[in-house]
Amino acid sequence: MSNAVSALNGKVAAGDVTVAEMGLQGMISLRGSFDAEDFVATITHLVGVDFPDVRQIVSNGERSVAWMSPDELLILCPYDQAVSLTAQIAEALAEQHFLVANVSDARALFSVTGPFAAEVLAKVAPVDFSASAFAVGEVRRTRLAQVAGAVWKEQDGSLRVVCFRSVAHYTFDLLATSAKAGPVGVL
Amino acid sequence: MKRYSVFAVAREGLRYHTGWERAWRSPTPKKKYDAIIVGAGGHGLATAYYLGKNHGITNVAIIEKGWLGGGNTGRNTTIIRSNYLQDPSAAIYDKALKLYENLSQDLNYNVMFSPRGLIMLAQTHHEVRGYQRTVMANQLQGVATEWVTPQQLKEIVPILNIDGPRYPVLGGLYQKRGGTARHDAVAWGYARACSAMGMDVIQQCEVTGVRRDGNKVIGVSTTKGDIDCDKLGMVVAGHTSVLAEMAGFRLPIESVALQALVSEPIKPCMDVVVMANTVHGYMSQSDKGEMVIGGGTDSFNNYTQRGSFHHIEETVRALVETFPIISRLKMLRQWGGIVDMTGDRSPIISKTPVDGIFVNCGWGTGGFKAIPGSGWAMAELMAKGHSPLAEEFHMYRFREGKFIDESVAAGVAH
Amino acid sequence: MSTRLQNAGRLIDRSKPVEFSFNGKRLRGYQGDTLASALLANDQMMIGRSFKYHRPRGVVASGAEEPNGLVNMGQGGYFEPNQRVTTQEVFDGLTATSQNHWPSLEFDIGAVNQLFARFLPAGFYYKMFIHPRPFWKHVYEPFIRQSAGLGKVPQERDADTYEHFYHFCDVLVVGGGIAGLAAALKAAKSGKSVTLIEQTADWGGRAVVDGVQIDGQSAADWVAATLATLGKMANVTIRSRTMAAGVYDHGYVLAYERLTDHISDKSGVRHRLWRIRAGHVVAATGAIERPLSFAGNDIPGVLLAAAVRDYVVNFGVSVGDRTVVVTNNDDAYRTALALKEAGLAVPAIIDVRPSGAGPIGQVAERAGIRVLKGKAIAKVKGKTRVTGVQVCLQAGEGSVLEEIACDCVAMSGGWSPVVHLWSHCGGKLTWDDDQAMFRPDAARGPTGADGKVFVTAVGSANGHLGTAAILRDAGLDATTNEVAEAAIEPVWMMPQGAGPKLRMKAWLDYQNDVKVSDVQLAAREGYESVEHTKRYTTLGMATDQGKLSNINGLAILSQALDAPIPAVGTTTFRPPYTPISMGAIGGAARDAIFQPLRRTPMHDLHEANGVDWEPVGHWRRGYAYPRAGEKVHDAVNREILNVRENVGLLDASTLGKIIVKGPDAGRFLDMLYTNLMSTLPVGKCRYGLMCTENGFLSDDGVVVRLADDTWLCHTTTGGADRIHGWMEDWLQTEWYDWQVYTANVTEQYAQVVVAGPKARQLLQSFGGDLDLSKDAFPFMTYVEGKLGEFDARIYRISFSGELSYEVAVPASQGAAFWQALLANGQAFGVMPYGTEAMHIMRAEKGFIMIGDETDGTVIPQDLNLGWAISKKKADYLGKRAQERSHMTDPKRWKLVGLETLDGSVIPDGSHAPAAGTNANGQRNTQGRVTSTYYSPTLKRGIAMALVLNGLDRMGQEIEFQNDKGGLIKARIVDPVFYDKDGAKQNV
Amino acid sequence: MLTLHCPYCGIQADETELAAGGEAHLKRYGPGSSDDEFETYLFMRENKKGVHLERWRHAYGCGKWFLAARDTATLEVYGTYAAQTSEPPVEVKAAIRAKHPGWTWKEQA
Ligand SMILES: Cc1cc2nc3c(=O)[nH]c(=O)nc-3n(C[C@H](O)[C@H](O)[C@H](O)COP(=O)(O)OP(=O)(O)OC[C@H]3O[C@@H](n4cnc5c(N)ncnc54)[C@H](O)[C@@H]3O)c2cc1C
Ligand SMILES: NC(=O)c1ccc[n+]([C@@H]2O[C@H](COP(=O)([O-])OP(=O)(O)OC[C@H]3O[C@@H](n4cnc5c(N)ncnc54)[C@H](O)[C@@H]3O)[C@@H](O)[C@H]2O)c1
Ligand SMILES: Cc1cc2nc3c(=O)[nH]c(=O)nc-3n(C[C@H](O)[C@H](O)[C@H](O)COP(=O)(O)O)c2cc1C
Ligand SMILES: [Zn+2]
Repeated sequence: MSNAVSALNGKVAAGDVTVAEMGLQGMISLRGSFDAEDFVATITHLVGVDFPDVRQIVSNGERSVAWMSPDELLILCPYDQAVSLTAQIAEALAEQHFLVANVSDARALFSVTGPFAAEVLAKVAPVDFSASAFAVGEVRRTRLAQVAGAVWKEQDGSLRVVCFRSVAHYTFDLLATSAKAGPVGVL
Repeated sequence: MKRYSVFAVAREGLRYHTGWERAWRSPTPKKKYDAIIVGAGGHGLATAYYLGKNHGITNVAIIEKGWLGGGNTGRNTTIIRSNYLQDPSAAIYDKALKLYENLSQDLNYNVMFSPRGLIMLAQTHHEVRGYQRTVMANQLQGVATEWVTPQQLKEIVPILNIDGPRYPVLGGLYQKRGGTARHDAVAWGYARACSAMGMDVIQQCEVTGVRRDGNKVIGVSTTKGDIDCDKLGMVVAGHTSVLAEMAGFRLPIESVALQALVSEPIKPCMDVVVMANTVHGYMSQSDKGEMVIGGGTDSFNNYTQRGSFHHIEETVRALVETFPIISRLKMLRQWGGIVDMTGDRSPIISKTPVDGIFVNCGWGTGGFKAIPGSGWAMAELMAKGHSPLAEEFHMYRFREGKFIDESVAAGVAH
Repeated sequence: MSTRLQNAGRLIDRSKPVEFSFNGKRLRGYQGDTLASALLANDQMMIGRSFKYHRPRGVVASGAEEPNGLVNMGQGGYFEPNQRVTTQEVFDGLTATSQNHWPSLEFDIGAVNQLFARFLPAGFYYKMFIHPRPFWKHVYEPFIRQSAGLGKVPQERDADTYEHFYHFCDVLVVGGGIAGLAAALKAAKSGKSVTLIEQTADWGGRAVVDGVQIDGQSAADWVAATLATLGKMANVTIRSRTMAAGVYDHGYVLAYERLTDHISDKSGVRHRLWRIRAGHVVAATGAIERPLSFAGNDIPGVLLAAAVRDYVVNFGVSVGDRTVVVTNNDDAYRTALALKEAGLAVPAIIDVRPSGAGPIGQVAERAGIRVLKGKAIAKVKGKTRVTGVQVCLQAGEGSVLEEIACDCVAMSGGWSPVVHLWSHCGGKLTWDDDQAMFRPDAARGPTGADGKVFVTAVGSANGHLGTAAILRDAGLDATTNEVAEAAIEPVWMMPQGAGPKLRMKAWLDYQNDVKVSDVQLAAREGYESVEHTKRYTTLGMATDQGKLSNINGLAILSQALDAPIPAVGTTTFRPPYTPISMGAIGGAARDAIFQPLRRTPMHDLHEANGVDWEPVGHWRRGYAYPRAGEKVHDAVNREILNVRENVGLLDASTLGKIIVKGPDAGRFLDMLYTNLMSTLPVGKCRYGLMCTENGFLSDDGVVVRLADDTWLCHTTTGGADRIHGWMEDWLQTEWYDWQVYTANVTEQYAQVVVAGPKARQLLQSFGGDLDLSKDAFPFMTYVEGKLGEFDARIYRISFSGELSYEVAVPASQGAAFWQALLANGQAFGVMPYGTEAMHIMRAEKGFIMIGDETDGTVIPQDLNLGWAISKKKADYLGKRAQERSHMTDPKRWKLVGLETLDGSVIPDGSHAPAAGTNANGQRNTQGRVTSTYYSPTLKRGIAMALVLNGLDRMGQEIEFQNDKGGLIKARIVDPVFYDKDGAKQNV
Repeated sequence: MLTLHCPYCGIQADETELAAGGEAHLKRYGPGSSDDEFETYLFMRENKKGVHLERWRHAYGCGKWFLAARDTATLEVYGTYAAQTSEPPVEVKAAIRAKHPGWTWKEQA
């Protein structure tokens, strides 16, 4: 584990809006039937946060659960908990049809913070990021220019972006370029 | 028909061009024709022309729902080449190219065929191998193509960025005989020649039904009334499925939008056609100076002649990387056409389940270059019942598993 | 002469002079000037040359519709051809040069074309240059092409940056005239989110120039107040210098914001392309004045009447001292009055209408202006500048009644609503006979996703010309100071009976030199459709897209055809409204972010190691690792020999890794692969093939059974996403009652192939809890545990024929693992090897490669892979397809090995010719190579090929093409060239 | 530039977030089927100028396939619905018939 390095090792592009890769982040992909008996209870219990509604992300600070699709969740936790939490989930759901995979190393997580953070994203994603359309706690899987990504709003002026590890450089450069180009003055 | 020549123009010039005849007549339909061609695009008109010229069948009507040449023939990026990989393709496209080389004289209409050369860039190792395979195949097919190095490319196309950071140019497949032609003139030239042979080009007349007697075609219904015929050629590109449904059969065709755009005109800067297939874009400069740019197809069925803008964006992005100077040109106009895509992206020239009905379609994104060859083969098929050039392009090849797939050599169809 | 007036100029700031240059001359203007107004202020009337005849050209308009005023702008990386002077604002340091002439604007050799104009009518080239044939290619076309084009070619890479922006709103209002402002206000008050854009720098459109009054306020005050109100509303977004370029399906609108074009400081983003999704689009885009078609209407100094007014009112510029106004409607009288007010001379208003204008006519006459009714211009005099007009009767053939000296002609042929945005997506038009204009047909608007009309045209864009009517149309009831106007009298040719000589000098399309006579010729020759006429004459195809010429042209056509105008119809309106930069379309996607470049966790280490990259999809894979001074191919050979003798490392992280889990997973994989996967024991690996439903081989890879209900499928690099999508497609849409989940975990792992006789020793040197001995860890199995300090899953599989392991570690540990392998491997002679070495080694072993042996037309049976096709299964994807007649044809070419007799290498793509030719005269063939290499192991050329009856021809000779047009002899052999019985991989 | 409503995420997805998948409600024919059946299944598309039932994947979003009833001549969308069904839901059929009164679905024809 001492060898583990995140995709960009915490790279930062500082500015009015700062783009930062957030280092190692535990991420678990879980597929299963949300209606199955005890599924929701098991997950809320093991992860320790409420079960998210459609397109929502629920967090307790350290851990979060995001709705990814009708049968898929993304669970966020500290990097060093991911292996054991994955195992715990697997064990707890053993009687059911499900799939859980530790994907911590397959992804990169970014923060985009600053007064026009939402506009930085609006330059690259076909999503309405206006306050009324995209609230804190909503997660949106979408296209970031030419790659797939997921975005949620931590709070006003602070967004989180997840992408695949192999395109972390691209996503970082993309966001940093958008940020550096300055505000549009709309959102 | 009054012949066109520099002398005729001079003579007419002296009388303010008041003496020119109509290029084609605008007749009302007769009751019956030996053959009806539906669709006055390049392929339909060429079919009619060669029916008359090669087979002496001149009691022919070409029925067009809009204005002749207004389909894909009037909205394509005019790339002409014959460097195809598969034998049947190379045969028909090279036949077409050879006919193009003399078409202006043949039709007495300057179609401005411009054999300025065509280059397909290889930007991955895979493409290099694919194009080398094509060069080798072309040798045996009697189609002259050659492989050119990046340095040679830079000399032929100075505005090309050969060491782009992303896809350095590793070489190119060069067909010197390839080039462009004036698309509208091809349709007009054929229409004029057909009309001169006594054929009827009937515009603003939509075919709305196909009439059969049992399994034999007897005519069509149109917005100008019923017209009878012994043989019917359907040559309607994007509307093939609609026509086939009228005749009671289906074809392995899907209609999607393909788009193109032109820049504002600039002074000459690129004397060759360049296709960059890795990044999906191709470009040539028209005789008026616009950069003519073609891109990708939509992936959904569409009959609107409008495509989705993101294809324009992808194409332009790719070409700015390939030809950096165009970044400071402006897009003047964009448009779309409905192209007819088959299951293997190769055309269909075929008899059909209905006696007397023949179909010529599926040219998709690349049939402008084939017009004379396709018309030649289709006419032969309609007149004689078979044609060596059309042999492999029959519509039953899909059920047999006998595909003619050009995409295999990293190629595309335009 | 044109000059700057002492007073007037509502848009210029006289306290802020700027200096710019035109053709090297240093000139002065003011902030707020357009380049057009600034040039005119400096008496630069002639600005360029026309396309075909190189006629002198000066500005004719004052806005986006301008066809003539195009210049080369800027220098170096900021150079741009064809900039429109009427929309380009001046700034300090601007440089511009005129276009399309040689050697100079004033003296242009190309102008000789004018002498031959008579022999160069529309479409002349279709009738000429036919004989002798070679002349077209070698003489005529090169000549035509040399003279083509307008602006110069940029020479340098673009120095500017661009960006995109996604925007959403309930209502998008396009146009900042009074109609747009009123419509925006109405929508905003209803609580909707509103975005209002205007292409120019300022607001108010024509009303502020015309001195209209709205509810007792001057238009300027009303505009300022309305804008201020809108500016304060939270639900309103307002942008100037932002042009709606196109309206696309489902409410998608492209808007083009110009951020630095008007200032000296070019450091910021130049253009921003807005991709707007609007619930509704309001097109308040105004109307454009039409020219009149009289002889000499293209001579510099002939302008639209409203443009002449704009130059005076907005910029304090007089186009001429003596302006003759010629019109068929009342609006142009405003120009005459504005000129008078500015102290300029208006020798006459020539009004084609026998009864003249409404009340404004008397105002003009009271102001001392001569109004000539029922009259027309026979001809404008002058060469590079107007010197006078010849007056005639509109009803006649052009006999000159008198000549009036003047240096400017202000013409107005009426107004055409700007219906582009209405029409882009299919909105239909209706011909309004009274107003002589096409306007939107409200009943047939463009429809959106819900089938409802999503564009509304308002104001003059909707065909209303009166201020009150415009405001009412936009939702505002207001009182105005309007007076009644007399009806327009459509005039398409001036004079009505103009003979051929005059018609040859009456321009329709200024930029492309299309004249009335050209359109008439097109009609005469049968190019009857307006689309034919457009394409035959090039009418409307210039950079202004016929904003001025189209209506006049089609009216001429309709007269020539004796058909009503609506029956002739318009040509198709296509985006963009005015040209937009390619840079903006591409946006920020350049250099590093041109396309995503996918990197493995070891990417940077390879880079530092001098790797020679190969693009594979968006990935970069190491093709080879040449050392300083070493040629790439020498490196490849070295890498191969090292794997064969010692141990090599291949970064295989890009291979797809998909987990398939569930009670029905085995059944599912049996459908997906040609062979059986459900029977694979836990802990074991099996090579598998996948076909498309069409039967063709599409991917291959090793499948691992991780647990009773869990498999891990390896795919090719290119296959990872494709195959995952393919699996989901079948699971979601066909077998949705099967219980299977998949997860694409490709990027979770860094995967390294450790291959070579010393591979085991190298891995063992890491220590850890794994027993890697031959017996404990046999071929085609896997183990999981600690390899040294690394969390590893190791598969014992081989693609090189050597003792080989594929080691997967979490991607975050990949770089460290690679470095540890290099460090620990020193003792064993370890070297990284690239994809080319991998390719060659597998070819030496006779393993197929997706993309080499397959190309989308090859089925497994062609490759003798029958052993990987289960005979037991009733079905798998592709099975039915493979039963078709051509797929079972014994004549299908089969995979064999080739050894050249002389040891040389057969070139890539080589075919084996066969005797004779086919029906189309092409040489027959009997095979082609699929892979061909120099094998450093065997020290000779080897190849795989698909050959007719190949399997029956073992040992026979066959000839393949070499790269010099000749042939190479080769022997057909078994494709396994190296270690046939697998002794080396099974140690 | 289409937008389609993803029935799973409930968002109006941009065309660039979606992947098109051709005609919907095809019946798969495997081994044992006739040449005709197989050819029809794999190649002979309706390709209607008009109402088209088709497959889409919310590729950049939830990854789910869904079906849409769309008019290829006007691009009007009559409705989107889950892929796990063998025929369009009643409300979608009703929406289609509102515009095309005589429309019948192929399986009912
Ligand atoms: C943007 C674009 C770029 C292209 N670029 C190239 C290129 O660079 N090189 C190349 O070789 N090819 C290119 N192509 C393809 C090429 O344009 C076509 O393959 C070719 O023009 C097809 O000609 P056609 O005569 O078959 O069809 P069309 O020209 O489309 O003619 C068919 C005619 O049938 C008429 N019709 C339809 N239904 C009826 C009916 N019911 N009754 C009567 N008439 C009917 C239509 O109105 C139409 O006029 C491109 C196509 C597009 C759209
Ligand atoms: N009496 C007449 O004959 C006559 C004729 C024409 C105009 N007018 C007067 O002109 C005024 C017309 O008002 P209006 O608001 O309808 O039109 P307008 O011309 O005043 O305003 C239209 C605005 O839209 C902008 N625009 C056009 N296309 C655009 C695009 N694609 N993107 C962004 N902006 C774009 C223009 O720059 C302009 O500012 C009235 O005052 C009317 O009386 C009178
Ligand atoms: C090779 C080629 C060159 C073209 N050049 C121009 C041009 O210079 N100016 C222009 O306005 N349109 C040009 N067009 C586009 C046509 O105006 C028109 O958009 C196209 O033929 C499609 O027809 P439509 O837009 O009427 O549907 C060109 C089209 C083609 C195929
Ligand atoms: Zn979704």
